[in-house]
Amino acid sequence: MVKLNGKPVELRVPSRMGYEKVAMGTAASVAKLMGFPDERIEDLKTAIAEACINAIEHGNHLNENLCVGVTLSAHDDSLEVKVLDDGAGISKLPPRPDIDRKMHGEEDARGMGMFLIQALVDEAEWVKDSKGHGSYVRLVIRLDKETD
Amino acid sequence: MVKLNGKPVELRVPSRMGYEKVAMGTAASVAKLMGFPDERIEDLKTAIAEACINAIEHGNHLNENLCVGVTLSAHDDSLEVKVLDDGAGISKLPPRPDIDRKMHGEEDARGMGMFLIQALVDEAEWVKDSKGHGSYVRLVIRLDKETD
Amino acid sequence: MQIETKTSVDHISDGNGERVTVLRFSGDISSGSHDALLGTYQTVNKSQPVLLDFSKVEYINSSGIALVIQMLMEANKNGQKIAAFGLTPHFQKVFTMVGITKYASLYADEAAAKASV
Amino acid sequence: MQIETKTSVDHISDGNGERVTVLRFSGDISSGSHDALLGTYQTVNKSQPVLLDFSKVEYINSSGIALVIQMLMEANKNGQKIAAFGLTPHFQKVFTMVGITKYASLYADEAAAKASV
Ligand SMILES: Nc1ncnc2c1ncn2[C@@H]1O[C@H](COP(=O)(O)OP(=O)(O)O)[C@@H](O)[C@H]1O
Ligand SMILES: Nc1ncnc2c1ncn2[C@@H]1O[C@H](COP(=O)(O)OP(=O)(O)O)[C@@H](O)[C@H]1O
Repeated sequence: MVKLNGKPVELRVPSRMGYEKVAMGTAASVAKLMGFPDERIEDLKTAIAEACINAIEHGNHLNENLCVGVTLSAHDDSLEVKVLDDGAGISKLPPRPDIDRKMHGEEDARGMGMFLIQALVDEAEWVKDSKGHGSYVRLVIRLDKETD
Repeated sequence: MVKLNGKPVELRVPSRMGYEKVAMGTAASVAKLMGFPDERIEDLKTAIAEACINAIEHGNHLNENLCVGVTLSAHDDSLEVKVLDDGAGISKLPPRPDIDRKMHGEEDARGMGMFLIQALVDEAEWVKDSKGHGSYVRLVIRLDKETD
Repeated sequence: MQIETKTSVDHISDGNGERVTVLRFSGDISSGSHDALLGTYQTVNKSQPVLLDFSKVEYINSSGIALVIQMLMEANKNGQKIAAFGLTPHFQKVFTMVGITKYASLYADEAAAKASV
Repeated sequence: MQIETKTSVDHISDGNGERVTVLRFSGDISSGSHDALLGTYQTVNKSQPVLLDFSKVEYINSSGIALVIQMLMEANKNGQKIAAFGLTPHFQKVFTMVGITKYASLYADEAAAKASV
């Protein structure tokens, strides 16, 4: 494994559905350089896609004049990712999705993105800008850790 | 094919060998979104890799405190890419590599990057910042055009 | 910007000569896939089992999974059996995480899925 | 930062029972591949043909191609036959663009390359 501490990789994509795939491609390339195993790269790709979709949709309200920012910082044994938008962020984590309630129409079929992010990476934290505009989700995925 | 004119995708990577692969991953994702065929995506990846390697090595002299910038602008029927560094740029294009001269030790085995870039994309242009610091190469790859 | 979902509808016979409908998806399964998933599901014969073929799907996100869940809801109401195959190991894990496997079994390939219904 | 090149050296026989050396590369072929390419080439028997196996190589850039050219220079001096196989169609095109095919033939697979030397 190659150590590559240093300046982060920075990406900015327009707030348009589909562009989350550009973030996936960038993140996958960084993780591959760091020596992450393929299955961990898949976890990272899905987590980043969901974070970007939320930033595009809920943070930036699909306003294509706003960008979603992604920073990827390689540490010795982990990759730290921030996905930034210009929205107000979230005040509390949504409840864990319940497939039985969904199947019986008691909760929206949607609402699984943040749950998947938390399930797929080692750390996930949603942070609001102290000045009230802008929010980000910070993800950490470790090199030595497998999800299951 | 999906039209996606609008804000460009912007990427910044540290000036370190290997990071050209992050630019390849980002560019490949944008080209795929735009509907480029796989072989054209391969051409684009190699051209962007060579442009980034030159920016890292010749433009930024492997100084990891400097970043290489990549912007990807999707137009109706083409993708325009700029790869930016903080160096002085080039004053004239190098001669076309000559395999016979290389094989007989009459020219350096290296010196094929700019030739490959020109051969693989539809337009390639090297531009120096008018104020003397910074240079970029601008590439255009068209959706309808195949290299051969 | 999103890549279109394509759905083709196949009719096959299972081992006992019973008719089975196969919905073969390709492209992306995302928020733009409403018609490709739910629209197509509306057209199938509700008295036959349905297999969902994901082997040509390149990308699935949580909005797409929500549409799969809505399809399972419909099938559940109709008492119709649904099984899926062709998901990558990663998306088998993701489908399991959200609990879909409680309402539809996942199989490695078409033969295994067909044998199950 | 660059991914290492690994080289393994194989000895096989061609159709006429002649010995052929195969250099099997994996990883990246880039500026960091000097030893993996030229260092390994120094150790091979110069009186036997050499096949270069690129089928496990994920990434090749122009600095890596320059090292391949240096290897062909050495082989040329030694009057040694070299052929390559396992390049993707894209890199076959790139090798052709820079003129390498004038000094080493490219084959789709090992059998075709072996038959040629
Ligand atoms: N970046 C964000 N900015 C503002 N609100 C957000 C953001 N991410 C998530 N949310 C809120 O959290 C809710 C749950 O998100 P998620 O679990 O991803 O499911 P979904 O996006 O399908 O609703 C969203 O509906 C939204 O209200
Ligand atoms: N971004 C750049 N900034 C400054 N000089 C450059 C840049 N790109 C290329 N050059 C110059 O052009 C030469 C030829 O580049 P290239 O054809 O890519 O081959 P190589 O990098 O192997 O020398 C380089 O050796 C360098 O002197």
